[in-house]
Amino acid sequence: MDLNYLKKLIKMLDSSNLSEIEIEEEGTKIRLSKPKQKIATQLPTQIITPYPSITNINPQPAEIKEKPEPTTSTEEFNMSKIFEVKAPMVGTFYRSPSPEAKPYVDVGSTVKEGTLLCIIEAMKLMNEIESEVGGKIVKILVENGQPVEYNQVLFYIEKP
Amino acid sequence: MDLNYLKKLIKMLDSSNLSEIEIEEEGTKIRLSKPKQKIATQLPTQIITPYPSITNINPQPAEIKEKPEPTTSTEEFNMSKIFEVKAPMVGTFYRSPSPEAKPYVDVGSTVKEGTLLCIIEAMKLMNEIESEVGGKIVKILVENGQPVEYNQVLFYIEKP
Amino acid sequence: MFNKILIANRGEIALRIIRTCMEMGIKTVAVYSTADKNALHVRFADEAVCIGPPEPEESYLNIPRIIATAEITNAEAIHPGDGYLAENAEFAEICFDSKLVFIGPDPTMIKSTENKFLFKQHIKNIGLPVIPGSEDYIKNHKDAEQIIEQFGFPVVLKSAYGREGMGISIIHRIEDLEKAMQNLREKSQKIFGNNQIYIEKFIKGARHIGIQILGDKSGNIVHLGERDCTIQRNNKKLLEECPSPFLDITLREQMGNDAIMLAKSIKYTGAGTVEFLIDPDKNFYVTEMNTRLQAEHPITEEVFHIDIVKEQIRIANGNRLLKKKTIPTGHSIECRIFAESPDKDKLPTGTITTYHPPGGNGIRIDSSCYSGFVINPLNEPLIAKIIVIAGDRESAIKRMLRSLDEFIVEGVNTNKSIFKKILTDPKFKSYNYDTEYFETQ
Amino acid sequence: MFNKILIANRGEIALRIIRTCMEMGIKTVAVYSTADKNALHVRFADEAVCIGPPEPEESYLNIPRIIATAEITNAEAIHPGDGYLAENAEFAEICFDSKLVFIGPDPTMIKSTENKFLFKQHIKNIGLPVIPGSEDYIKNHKDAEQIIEQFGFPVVLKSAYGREGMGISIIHRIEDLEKAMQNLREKSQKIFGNNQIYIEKFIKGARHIGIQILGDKSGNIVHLGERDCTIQRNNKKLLEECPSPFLDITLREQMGNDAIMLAKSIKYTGAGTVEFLIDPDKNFYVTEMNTRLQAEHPITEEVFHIDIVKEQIRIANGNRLLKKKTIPTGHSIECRIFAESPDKDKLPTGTITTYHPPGGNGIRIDSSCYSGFVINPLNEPLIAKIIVIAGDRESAIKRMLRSLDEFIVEGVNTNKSIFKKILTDPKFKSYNYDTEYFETQ
Repeated sequence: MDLNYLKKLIKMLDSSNLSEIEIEEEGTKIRLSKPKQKIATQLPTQIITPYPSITNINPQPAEIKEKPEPTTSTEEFNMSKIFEVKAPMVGTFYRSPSPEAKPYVDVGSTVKEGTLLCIIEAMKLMNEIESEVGGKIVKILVENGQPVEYNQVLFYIEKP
Repeated sequence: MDLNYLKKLIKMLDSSNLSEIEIEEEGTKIRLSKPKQKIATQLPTQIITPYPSITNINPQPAEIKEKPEPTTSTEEFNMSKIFEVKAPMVGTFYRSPSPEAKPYVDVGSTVKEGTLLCIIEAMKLMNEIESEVGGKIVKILVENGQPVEYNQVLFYIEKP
Repeated sequence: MFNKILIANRGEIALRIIRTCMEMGIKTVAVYSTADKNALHVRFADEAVCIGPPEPEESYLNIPRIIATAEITNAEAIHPGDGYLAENAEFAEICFDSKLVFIGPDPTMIKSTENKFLFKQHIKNIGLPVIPGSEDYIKNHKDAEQIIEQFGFPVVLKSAYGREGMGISIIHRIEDLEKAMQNLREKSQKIFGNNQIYIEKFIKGARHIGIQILGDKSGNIVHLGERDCTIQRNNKKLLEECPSPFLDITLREQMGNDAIMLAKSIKYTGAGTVEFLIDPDKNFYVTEMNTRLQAEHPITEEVFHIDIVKEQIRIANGNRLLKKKTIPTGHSIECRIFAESPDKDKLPTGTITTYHPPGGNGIRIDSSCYSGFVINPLNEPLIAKIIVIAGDRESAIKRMLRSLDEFIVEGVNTNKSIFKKILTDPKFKSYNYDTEYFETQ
Repeated sequence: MFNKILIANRGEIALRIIRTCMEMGIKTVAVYSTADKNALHVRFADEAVCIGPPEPEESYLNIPRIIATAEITNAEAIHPGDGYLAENAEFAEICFDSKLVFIGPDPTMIKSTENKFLFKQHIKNIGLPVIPGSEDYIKNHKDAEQIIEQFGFPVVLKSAYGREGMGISIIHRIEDLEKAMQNLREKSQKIFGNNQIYIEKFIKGARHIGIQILGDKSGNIVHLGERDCTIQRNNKKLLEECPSPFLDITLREQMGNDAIMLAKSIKYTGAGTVEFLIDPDKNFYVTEMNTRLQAEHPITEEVFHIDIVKEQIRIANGNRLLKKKTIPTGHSIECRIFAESPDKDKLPTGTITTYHPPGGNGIRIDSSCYSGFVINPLNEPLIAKIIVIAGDRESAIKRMLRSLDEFIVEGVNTNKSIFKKILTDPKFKSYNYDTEYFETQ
């Protein structure tokens, strides 16, 4: 397959209003197609996106609404091997038992099932969050002292 | 594959109302298609259908709205050969100059361009409707004395 | 009461009238052009008749087609809505000749107000205040110069048959006079079929107020307070409020009484609006009378707890005005949301993919729009009238801002932002502006 | 005034409160379950925090999660809406302990009304009329028989902690008594965590009236007239109107004064409703007090030109009630449109593909619905509250019928038809019905 030829085909399809090109010649079959319009396009997009998320609460919420929600770059990870540790409650995220103390875990730390990962403070109670899996911490998505909402992803753990 | 040839094909499809082109010749098969997306499916169907039409005004309009509009059966005709005579105005449709007189035309009548077909009475004025084509009357869609709206189909004329 | 009314209009205002008819138990006939097959006024009327192609001259302005529709549907009366044939004396006359009740004033009353210059003479003759100006049409440059000597610049050139903000030209310098006169004459001939013009003093710092009038066929005439229409762009009303922050009880009663006096002088029946300008010293001038339902009528309805369309129909039917005096409460504002073309020189087109109106306490939406609505460039591209009612002006402003925030329209551009700008402008909040609000920005 | 309020509720009522906050310039925090990610209360709040999975116990009823959200967002006050935690004294107490203002009455006031039997004793003790019945809880069959001997059948068994139409059982025959008592005890234990029951005379031909109360922290208490909630199905309110056609000025003032007296006796603050039954001879009985915003509060707002949520917030902030007495005008009706499952035994689910609310004069829509809205079977499937206001009852009925005709909902079944049936029923028009409207059909 001549990739330059293919590239040109892609460009042609991209810049057109077509949804598909199919070519079969001399035993070679090429089929290019664009994503089919999802039903989502029928939903009023201004209604369902974007809403202010806890991760970007700031004093000018009106502005937030205009900005697309920052998406965490996940390209660097093989997500099939990543376990996402999610916040089981609303509260304030702390990486260590006290401001002076060392963090429970860092990027690179190896954890086991049951290893203490962080604390979420809610109603003055310190809730200890333990790991549900063993593996290596490869990313910490929330900064110390930041509020987190239910289901917010806190850590990536790479399973062995 | 001659890409210039393909480019021309894309342009042709893009600027047309077609949805697909498929070409097979001498072992080469090309298929181009546009995204399927009927704008109509996005319309709220209860809003746009069915509305009461002049052809079925009756004393219980609320009922009309529930019923689907009766569609004229056209299966019996080869519509490609049929010329539809449409009402150019709103008014009352008369097939003859007076109640006692014979109708201007009947099913089976042969007409020429300019033949008088019917009268539409509007604001007490009798407007004579002439045929724009020559051919044979194969169907009369409105009954004598019935009100008609703009663009309502009155006659089918089969062109020779 | 009538059994069946034909509505000789389209879109929002046609639906507005259908709604009142539904509540009064009166059957309705909608007329529509082929472009409006899927319109809501067609959907919600009891009967709907296609009357012609999209061009207004062939449909909504086509008198024979509308009269013929009334005949075949056995409608007894015709409501003309607020544009198209609403102030067309000939149409009112043909209705009468066709034994159809025209829901509006008699043709003679429409006629008497059509020529603004002659009507101004009438207003003056019955002793009401008018804007100082030429005693006759302006024939040449000299006539104009005489007036200018008297009042100084700027002056206003007006067409005898001007309407809806058309046929007005403000002159600031003597060098512009000749050209402006010629232009206005040509334009007037083209639009109104008459090139007569007259000249008036320009009232600086003027506020524009309309007084709503209702008159029955027994000679009873009442006024329903004012609408402040001072916020204008290119002499077109943009945002209206009731009551006006500029009026006190005394002034309101004076103007109200003058409006009633004018209406009585022509034995007016139906709903009408007497228009005024008021200068900063609160001297007021009667400028003209609109003999139709106005686009901003809902703010009066909200404050006076009345259905003006219902009153129009009752009056046309010969009923007397209800003696019960309603007590006005609260403050109402109307904003009309239009589709706009990104290219200012082009008419807006396109499909409204999402239409989600605001809701809740004190919000009224008059609209014939829906998700999937297609804008036809041949008609006024109104999306919705937002009307708010609240306890006081400040609350009404906040409520309107909240409504604008909630209103979601996708697929076309709108003029929403201009209203946000006005309503958050400290000048607007303190009512520190006049009819030149936009010119002095 | 508060800078930021957290709304501990979802959907329509949460949006209702957000709208008032927007107009008051108060920032809002919405909480939501994972199922409500695309809800409008989330869309229109200044901040929104996901607090848990769809099950109410894990989200909208979960006190720690809500309090924690208030803490991380620095909200100063919490509005509980009209369900979930609105009448939960423990929640009000925890708010207080967490230095958050609970927008509602003090926990002690909520507590004093929770046990309907004890509160009934209180009502009786301060000299207000109550429905005749047992002087104590019913312990056994004999206790019940004694009462029945006194009043005859039918009688009403009630749970001490009954609410929202739950915990009521009407007994027509002695044979049913034993079983009904046992059933109600078991049900009460399960739902309210308490199995105490008492017994009352059944008031035949009763009308159900609620009097709206507002009390500030300075001890001022006013009433805002009544809401007639007589149209009920399975003891659940279905349609409400204000004013009640059954009341005259004297009765209204008597009941209003009694309601104020009751509220004063417990030093009530905030918005509340004192509920009454009236028999056909116009003897009335105070039955209970709801210490929350009620679903039908908008009809009072329309007639009294007031924003009850705004008053709640002002009162919670320590402001005094405005002395300005509003003059009630017109007649208002509310219908709540719900999604219904075609299979009556199942909870409704599905997507509302088209949502097109009615509009025009005198129509208020309180809704958090939109085209594309997905119904979650774990929550109350409210689509919209339609509230109409018109000059009189007849006009209000016609306006509501017109609104129902205009209202387009596609994708799910609704209960629209039941309202059409009621509103066109001659019995309804002539107010010839009681709380057994559906049972006697």
